Amino acid sequence: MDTELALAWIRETAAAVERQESYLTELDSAIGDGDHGSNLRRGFTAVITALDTLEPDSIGAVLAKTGTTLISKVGGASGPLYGSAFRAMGKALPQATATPAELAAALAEGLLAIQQLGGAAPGDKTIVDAWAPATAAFEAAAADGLPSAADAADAAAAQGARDTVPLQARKGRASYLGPRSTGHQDPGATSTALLFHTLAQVTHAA
Amino acid sequence: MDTELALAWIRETAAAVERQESYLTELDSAIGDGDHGSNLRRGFTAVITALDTLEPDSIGAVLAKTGTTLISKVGGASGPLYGSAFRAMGKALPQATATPAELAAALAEGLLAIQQLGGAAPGDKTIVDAWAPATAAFEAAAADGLPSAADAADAAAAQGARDTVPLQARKGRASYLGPRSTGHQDPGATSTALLFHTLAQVTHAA
Amino acid sequence: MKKLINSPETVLTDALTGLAAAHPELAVDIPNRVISRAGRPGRPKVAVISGGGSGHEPLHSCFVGRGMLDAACPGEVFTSPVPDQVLTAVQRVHSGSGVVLIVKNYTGDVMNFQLAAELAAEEGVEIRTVLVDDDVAVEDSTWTAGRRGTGATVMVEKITGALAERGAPLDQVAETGRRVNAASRSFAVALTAATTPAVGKPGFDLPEDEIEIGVGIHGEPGRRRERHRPAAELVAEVVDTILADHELTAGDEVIALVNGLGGTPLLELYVVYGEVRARLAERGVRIARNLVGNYVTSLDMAGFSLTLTKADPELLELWDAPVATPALNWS
Amino acid sequence: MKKLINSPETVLTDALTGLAAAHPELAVDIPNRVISRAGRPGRPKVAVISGGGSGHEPLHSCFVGRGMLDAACPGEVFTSPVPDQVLTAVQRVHSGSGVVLIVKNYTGDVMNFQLAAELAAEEGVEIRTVLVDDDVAVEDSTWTAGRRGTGATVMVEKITGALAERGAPLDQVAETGRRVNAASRSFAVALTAATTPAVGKPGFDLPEDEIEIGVGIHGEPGRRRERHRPAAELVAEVVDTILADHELTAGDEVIALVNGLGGTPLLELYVVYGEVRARLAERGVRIARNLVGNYVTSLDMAGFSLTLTKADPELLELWDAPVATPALNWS
Ligand SMILES: Nc1ncnc2c1ncn2[C@@H]1O[C@H](COP(=O)(O)OP(=O)(O)O)[C@@H](O)[C@H]1O
Ligand SMILES: Nc1ncnc2c1ncn2[C@@H]1O[C@H](COP(=O)(O)OP(=O)(O)O)[C@@H](O)[C@H]1O
Ligand SMILES: [Mg+2]
Ligand SMILES: [Mg+2]
Ligand SMILES: [Mg+2]
Ligand SMILES: [Mg+2]
Repeated sequence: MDTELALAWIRETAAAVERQESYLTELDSAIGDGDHGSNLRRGFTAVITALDTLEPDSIGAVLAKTGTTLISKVGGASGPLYGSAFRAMGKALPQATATPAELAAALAEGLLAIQQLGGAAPGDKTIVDAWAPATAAFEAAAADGLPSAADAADAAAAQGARDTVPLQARKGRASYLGPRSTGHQDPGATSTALLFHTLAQVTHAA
Repeated sequence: MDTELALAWIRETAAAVERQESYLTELDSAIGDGDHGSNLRRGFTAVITALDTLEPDSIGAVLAKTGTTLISKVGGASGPLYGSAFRAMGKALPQATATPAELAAALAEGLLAIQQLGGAAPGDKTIVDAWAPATAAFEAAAADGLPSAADAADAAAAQGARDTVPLQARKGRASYLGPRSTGHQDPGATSTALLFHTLAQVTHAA
Repeated sequence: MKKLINSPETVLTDALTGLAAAHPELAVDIPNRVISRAGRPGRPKVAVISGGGSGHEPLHSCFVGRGMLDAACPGEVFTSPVPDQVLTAVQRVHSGSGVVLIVKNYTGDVMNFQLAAELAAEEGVEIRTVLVDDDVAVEDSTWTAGRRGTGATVMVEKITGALAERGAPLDQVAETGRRVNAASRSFAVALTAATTPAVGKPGFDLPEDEIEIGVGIHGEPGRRRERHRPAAELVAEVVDTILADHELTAGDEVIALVNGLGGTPLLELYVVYGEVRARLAERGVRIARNLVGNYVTSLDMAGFSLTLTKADPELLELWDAPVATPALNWS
Repeated sequence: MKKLINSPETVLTDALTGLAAAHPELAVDIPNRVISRAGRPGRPKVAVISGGGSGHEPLHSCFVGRGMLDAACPGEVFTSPVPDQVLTAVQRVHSGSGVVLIVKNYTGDVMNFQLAAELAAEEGVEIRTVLVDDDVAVEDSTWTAGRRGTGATVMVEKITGALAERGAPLDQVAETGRRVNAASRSFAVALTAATTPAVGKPGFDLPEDEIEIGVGIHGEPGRRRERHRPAAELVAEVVDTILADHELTAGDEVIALVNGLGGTPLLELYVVYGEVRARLAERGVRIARNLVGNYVTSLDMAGFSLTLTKADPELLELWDAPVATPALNWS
């Protein structure tokens, strides 16, 4: 990955969030408060504006700016979580180009930040349920090159998101529903899957 | 008419109001505030209770009690109007039995009370539009005996109520609607038609 | 219909029971349906009494207290009180200096208060009636029962109440009340219809994208139906409609009430207030005092009304005078 | 969806514009979304700051003023504020005696305030956080993010605000806030779902005869759905649910809040209050102080919540202390 690819990833993610806004909101209406889509759209719109005036010289600059902007603009649970994750990844990647193994390590830093801030474990029906398997899959496939690793992460994140359907939420707003939270896919895990999907997309386009 | 018949008239009216409550309310929802049915039901329920403990020795006693109870219990526009009408009729009939001509004169007193208090003229889309023709028809047929006079009044009141449909209201709440008040039958004229219908009914049953 | 009530028949009694429990500073006579201040006034003063159908709360019951009403008479939902109630209220609170009855201009209210005023006069109580008729949605007064009384009732009750509290004589209190009414205009827009407990369904059907322009507070339909529009456009029309009927010119000051009809969030009322302020500023009219909130409601109706009262130093001073009621409270 | 707004994107800015215009006693920083008291305090005092998603008005913005909050940070509708906002509020109102942040226990609020607290601490400001988690509808805390913060926020803000106004030190203000929270329990019932401007349709579908028992204030569905019932039955269940979790015994006194969720008429809230009083009286619990009205709303949601705070002389005295804010005002 290089700075350009990092930029492309964030741009593609912003476009995907825009397209998927109402789907994410619909998922959040079922077991939350119906704002996950608009939260992320507001955040990524601001990220695009912020990146437009930035002349980043490293992957880290792109990802850190993404993180701080998300923290400043999203609010809710997803803002600090995604924001901290991107900030942590940015910190882990101060360089202009990164190997798949370095990117894998950065993703793991992102996961750590999410878990440290939110305290969620796998199976709690959160972002973690997509991010954790995606990171693991990426790392396992890192030796096969970036496109393969990204594809593996994409598939694992999608699977992780789908696997949240039967879970009962233990963190976040959905947990208030108790058993009524089962039978629905978690919005945050779904937006994480989207993040890993756009990563795979831009990797192939590059 | 005698005291018994007066009592029967009020009782039958109370029963009819109960049956027609939702119809009257529906009419009042279209061009008013949707309470004419419940207003009259509340009033006549109280009237029945009041009459139950009364041992009336005159037509006037029955009608005056009906009037004061309606004033005390109904509220809205129809309470004072019907209440004053019954009080005026009661005052006009202090006797235990009355001839059709005396009853005609009492109905005219009732009309006068309604018009003095409410200031409505025929054609304003109010109670007056049923009460006025009914009184005229009753008077014209008084010589043919009570049942005939009551039938004539019944028919005239019903026709008067129907004739309010195309009118634009000039008094009461419906007047606020301006031209939008046309095309609907006036609730008050309709309850007046009901009053004259029950009068005809009890006259025949007697 | 889903409502937090026990039954349509008992809703008023049950609400008065709650009101009495919540406000020990009020004397609530539940059987007679009269709310007055607990304790008698120290010295004789003009008594100010109002009343009307229930379903408009906090009007009138929650405006009873020092500096505002002496008593209120709530009728059934959307139905004027009966004369007995008003007479009971008069008997309870008059102290020899006379009584001002504040009556909203609806046929039922006017007649029931009139009958009560006659009965009270027969008992030797001096009565003045102030009729409130501020709703410019009612257009042609020769074809109608005249303008309805709506939001201006708050201004009339507050200002007459303040004046009476100061010991002003009967005619002055009544005259000032009439002056406030004459200086006030209101207009309302409904987004949904109210559902009365007795009827159990909305008073009128309103499609998802339409609104009632010039609606009444009893669910009377309005002047006309239109497509819903952004707040700025809607407010512009409401302000312009009022100004077309109001002798307000650049440099004038007003007391403005942005009133929620019951089902509209406060967040939206503040949006409306911002637009009202901007539109009036364009016309050079300054808002000297304001109220934003639910004051004259129509049960669960969504929408708002705007009332503008042309202000002068005397009215502003009376407006600012201390008031201590459940719904208006300042010192 | 029909709302009195210009657009979902601008609703918060537009409402803040209106709020600023309506309340000159508030300083409204529209771009930074911080509401504070106009003018600085005369002497140093502990600053009390709260915030949360918009759509719950009058919470928190209309609780800024003497005797209550020093500042409020409104987020987007139903979305917690961001750390920058909270930090700006801290910077604006702290006066060297420390800052108490009152945070409702939602994951988003907790994390955003936590990030802000870290930033403020880095700037050398002493910060204490009081978490409000009073909603007994959330049952199993090992399976959840813990209880939500709802109606008790009003009590916590009022009482900490009063204490801070008196010059109490930081830890005492924070400790008392925690004590109020620990003494409070709430439970809510929804008759309809709220519609957020961004989504444009109700957060959940509720059949004509069903209600959500234990609903949240962001339109989170409740514990379960049940058939609608008369107010007395519903209130009995709500009171019993709270008492089952509250160490209240006969002879205890409470501060009671019967709170409208936004779309419920005041008339009905008084019906509810009457039933609450009666049910508590059966259990020997006396209501020492009460509030009945819309205080912690959920946009246009119909329904109510009940909050009971166990009272003691100290809390009652602080409750009674003067307060001057747009939504709570007494002296
Ligand atoms: N403690 C947590 N750890 C990880 N993810 C969480 C946590 N709490 C919530 N989430 C995620 O946040 C998502 C909701 O985000 P969003 O709707 O934007 O915020 P909010 O719940 O404040 O409205 C949930 O679907 C869940 O995946
Ligand atoms: N001035 C008036 N004179 C005669 N009848 C009137 C007058 N005003 C109203 N009415 C009658 O009263 C009826 C409405 O009664 P009701 O619904 O009980 O009272 P309200 O209009 O106060 O709700 C109208 O349909 C009309 O017939
Ligand atoms: Mg959400
Ligand atoms: Mg009616
Ligand atoms: Mg009526
Ligand atoms: Mg949210």
